Amino acid sequence: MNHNNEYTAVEMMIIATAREIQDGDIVFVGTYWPILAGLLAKRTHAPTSLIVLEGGVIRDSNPERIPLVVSDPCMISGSLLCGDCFDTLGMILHAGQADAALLSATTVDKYGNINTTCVGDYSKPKTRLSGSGGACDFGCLANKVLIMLEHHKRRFPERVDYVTTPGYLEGFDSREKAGLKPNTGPSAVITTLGLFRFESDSKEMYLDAHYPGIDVQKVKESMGWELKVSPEVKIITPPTEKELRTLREDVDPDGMFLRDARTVS
Amino acid sequence: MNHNNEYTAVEMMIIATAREIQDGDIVFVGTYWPILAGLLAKRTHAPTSLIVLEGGVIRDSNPERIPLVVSDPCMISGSLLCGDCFDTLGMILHAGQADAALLSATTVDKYGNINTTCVGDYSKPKTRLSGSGGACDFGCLANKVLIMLEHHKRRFPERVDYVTTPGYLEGFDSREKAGLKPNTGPSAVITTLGLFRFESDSKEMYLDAHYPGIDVQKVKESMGWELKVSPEVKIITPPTEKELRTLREDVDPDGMFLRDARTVS
Amino acid sequence: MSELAFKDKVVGMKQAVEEYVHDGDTVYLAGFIQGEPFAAVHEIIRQGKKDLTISTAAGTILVDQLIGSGCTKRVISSYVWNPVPTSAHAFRRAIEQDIPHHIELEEYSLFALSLAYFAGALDLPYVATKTLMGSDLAKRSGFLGDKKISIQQSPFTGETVCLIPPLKHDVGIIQVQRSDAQGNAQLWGVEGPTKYGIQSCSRIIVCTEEIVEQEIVRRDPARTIVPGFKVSAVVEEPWGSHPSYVQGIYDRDWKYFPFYDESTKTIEGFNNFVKDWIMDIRDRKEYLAKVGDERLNKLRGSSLTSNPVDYGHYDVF
Amino acid sequence: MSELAFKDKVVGMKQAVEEYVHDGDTVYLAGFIQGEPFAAVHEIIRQGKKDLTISTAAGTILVDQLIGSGCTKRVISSYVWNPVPTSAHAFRRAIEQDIPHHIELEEYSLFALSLAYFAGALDLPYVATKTLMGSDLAKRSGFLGDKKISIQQSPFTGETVCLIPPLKHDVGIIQVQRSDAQGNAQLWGVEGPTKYGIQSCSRIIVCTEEIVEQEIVRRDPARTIVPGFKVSAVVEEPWGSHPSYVQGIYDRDWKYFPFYDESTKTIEGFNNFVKDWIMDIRDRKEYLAKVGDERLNKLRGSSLTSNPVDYGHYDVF
Repeated sequence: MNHNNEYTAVEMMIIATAREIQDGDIVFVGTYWPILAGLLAKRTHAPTSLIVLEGGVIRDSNPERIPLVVSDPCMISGSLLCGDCFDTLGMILHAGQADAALLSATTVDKYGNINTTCVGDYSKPKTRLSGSGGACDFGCLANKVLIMLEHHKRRFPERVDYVTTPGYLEGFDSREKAGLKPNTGPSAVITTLGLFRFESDSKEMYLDAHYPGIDVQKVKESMGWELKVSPEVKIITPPTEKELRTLREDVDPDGMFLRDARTVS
Repeated sequence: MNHNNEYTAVEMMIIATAREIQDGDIVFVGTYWPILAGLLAKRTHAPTSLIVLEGGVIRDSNPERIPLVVSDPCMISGSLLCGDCFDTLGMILHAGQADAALLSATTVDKYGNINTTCVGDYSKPKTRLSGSGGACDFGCLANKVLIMLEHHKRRFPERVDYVTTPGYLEGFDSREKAGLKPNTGPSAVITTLGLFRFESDSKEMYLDAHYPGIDVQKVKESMGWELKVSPEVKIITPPTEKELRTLREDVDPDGMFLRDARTVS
Repeated sequence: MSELAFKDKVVGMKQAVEEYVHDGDTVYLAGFIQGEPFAAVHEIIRQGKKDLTISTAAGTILVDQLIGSGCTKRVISSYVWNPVPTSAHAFRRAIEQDIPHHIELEEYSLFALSLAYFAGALDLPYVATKTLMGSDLAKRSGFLGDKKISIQQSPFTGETVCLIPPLKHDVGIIQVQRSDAQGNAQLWGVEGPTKYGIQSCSRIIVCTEEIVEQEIVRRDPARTIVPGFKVSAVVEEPWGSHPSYVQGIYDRDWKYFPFYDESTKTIEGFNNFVKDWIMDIRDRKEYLAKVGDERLNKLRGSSLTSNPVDYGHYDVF
Repeated sequence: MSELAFKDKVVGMKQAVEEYVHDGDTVYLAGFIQGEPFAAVHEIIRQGKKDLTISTAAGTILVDQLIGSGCTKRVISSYVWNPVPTSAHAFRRAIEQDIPHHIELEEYSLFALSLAYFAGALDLPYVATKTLMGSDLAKRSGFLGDKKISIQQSPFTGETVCLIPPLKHDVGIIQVQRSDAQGNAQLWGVEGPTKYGIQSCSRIIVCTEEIVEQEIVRRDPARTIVPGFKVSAVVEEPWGSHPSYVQGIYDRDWKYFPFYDESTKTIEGFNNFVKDWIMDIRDRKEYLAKVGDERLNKLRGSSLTSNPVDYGHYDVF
């Protein structure tokens, strides 16, 4: 593995997501890419973030191997608190104390609504996906929801087929009108092309920044609706050597996620 | 201490209460006399009763000393489960699995309502008492509520000043109308004179049985209303030698309750 | 009644499932990535139970196997997947193509489901929450219809809230580190909503890595997650959660999951898998022999033990 | 934010109370017969805090002392007594005669209060229950008015239910067996509703019998009842619950309770008691010297320890 300036789009996505986590954040981590982003942040600029698991674990230290699922036993041994869903989903997330929640998504729409349930009609779907797990709770209740997915146009429909995890619903004040708490909801969507945020009034997703070498036009063509672009659209700083090295050597040294080693049976 | 036929009215009350507990009952035990009745039952005819504490303890064995309060540390060591109120008040009592609850009372009225809150008007009482603790929950939710108190006429008003713990409220179907579950509520009131039950329709308290040597007329005169008496009023079997010996030597060998030793400072 | 509190209820898995899991039952499966009751589920499949409603916090391939084997009529869960992560193929086939037959779903978020189990265990009429609202999980219900949730205004604040009514179950199955013969079961590690889920069940089967002397339980009653008086049967079943893990006893067999993924992509593949790993195997002992000592030994791992705590001995004043 | 998770927050009791308990605060006192935070309460009284709302599951003489000392404006509890059992005299004088001044009460049953703490800790809008109804606890409210409870019909079944809204607190005080310097506090023994009560507080003071290496906490994270990131201050205060007990550390000093009963029957008696046992004493160390080694040694008792459990060490695949 080289540590020069070469990096994959997925690595950039993980690193850009990690940068959204502030030091000191209490972070709920979902399965898949979120594991890497959460652990990378903790090993780089956010050493005093806390990693919280939906099943009931609060962890202040790095696990000794990469967890393949969030409730991997390596996340429990050496944690500070290990209990049940009420300890974490209840007394942290529902209590409004989750600074950030990291989620992976199958499709995301114009208002940041996530579908991980089905392609097509719910009652007779073309493709049935996994469902919510704790994702809907993260999306309803966390102060800063960070959504990760590899960018394909079909994964960005104007309106998702099924709202597994509420974003801003139909935009504007529809999220609060539905009963969700103020100051919660999607903060950013981070893909393999760039980083998207939400207009403060309309809550419509817009391109805030893209990766080096990615053309804005290409991003616009990769969305299922007419994407708005920030007038001051930024180019995201490429991975630093430290970020890349930490991700590859410390977070996922066996390449379980980065080289798909976990799918080898 | 002699073990002949002499016994106090309080001992008779404890023993008569203990006899109301069936072997195999799951028993919530309140503080004071209920401790003795519950432990006596367990040491005599109900060895497989379980003793459950509101604070979160399930105990199948006798403690090694008499607990002066139900959550005494001697009740925790060696228990089978020690957790919180949801383990016991929640998942046993509220879940409808408490076969019996033993309560002491200050005053009890015609429909088995208990007052342990105040004498006189609640907002400016003549005498302020302790309040509910878990008693109101026991009274609302247990299948068989057993109420213990030393008999004085003033402790049996027709209507209590304050319903700390619901009995049958205004009688008939008023308890269920208030929202309480069917098949719950007072089963017996056991005093130093005798044992009272409740009519199946009106839910009015009546004298079901009295102690040997106690005159029915005396009982009637010791109530704050015109007491009904069972046409087949029974005389309660006096304490057996085993009951008395177990109570005095095994349950309370130091006389903490029976000889008021716990009040010695 | 406490009749079950004092009874030695140790039986074999076959007998436990025969006696306490009935066709048509609503079955709660405890566990949360940790402690999934695979041994019990395989026995359910072997016995060909039918029309089950499977309820579990986080459905993994355990649920996939129950669906593909035709035991399952309905599923209550927050998701069904294969934690590679990838799809659970039998689940997909059932939903997309009614193979082997149609199944009905009732889906919650994990927290909403945890509250439903909590309400079930305590018999609370409902619990109000701020999660779920706005999602299609709230808008669409399955077989529970308008008994799934209810959106209301709080009489205290006027705010919009989501009411979650109780879920209860005919039978629950849990795998724990240790239990006494009476079923006082002790668990440590990640719990998810297991404590409340398992106590929302009318009958409980405790599967345990080890049956221990009751003295062990009594010396640390804070670890008891199910009191024995609620338990119908106790099965000593070491490795009962493989390929899932049991904290401190064995690791998650992560290679099993992509293997299952590959093996079950087709109906034929699934059927062969079930034949090889469930139907043609008599019991957990044979299963473990098939997994092989080499693999099992690798999963044993090393120790990190807690320090003892003192509960004190109180016999005098 | 996790800023408090990594901070050594060990301070003396005086400083903890000065910084984190303010006049007018709503103060939750943890403990349930076990673990009542007497040392902290005595410091509150010494500092002459005013207008406090005291909230506790089961009010004992701890609350009586806070009332009689004039620190308390309001009390939220399921009862206030002296567990001899007998009356709490200062409480009686306050209610019956407004001595030293009028106090307001909000009374719940223990389970209803537990649900209110649970709702507070999770920020649930309310929880529906079948307890309390028909009682005057349901019919009469104090300073919470119509925010105490609400009797409603269930939208699911039509049955009458009692809704319990959340109770939250400015500051909570808990006494535990052990904590690390960051406030990851561990407790065993009877809990009552402590876990939820303490986590319904904006600030938390952990008083601990012993400050332990964080490694001890990490080796048994299931015993953690408060995560350190929620904790403002950690006070090492051995014997901090005397005359209440701490499971496995010291016994309940049962003789204290009738002594307190006798001593506080009159206003003068109460005032003398408070002078002798609280005001004229600088800190817990002086208090313990006054109690005397003989008495303390008697309360130490003998051991009954748990067996270690294994959490496993997972560093490779």
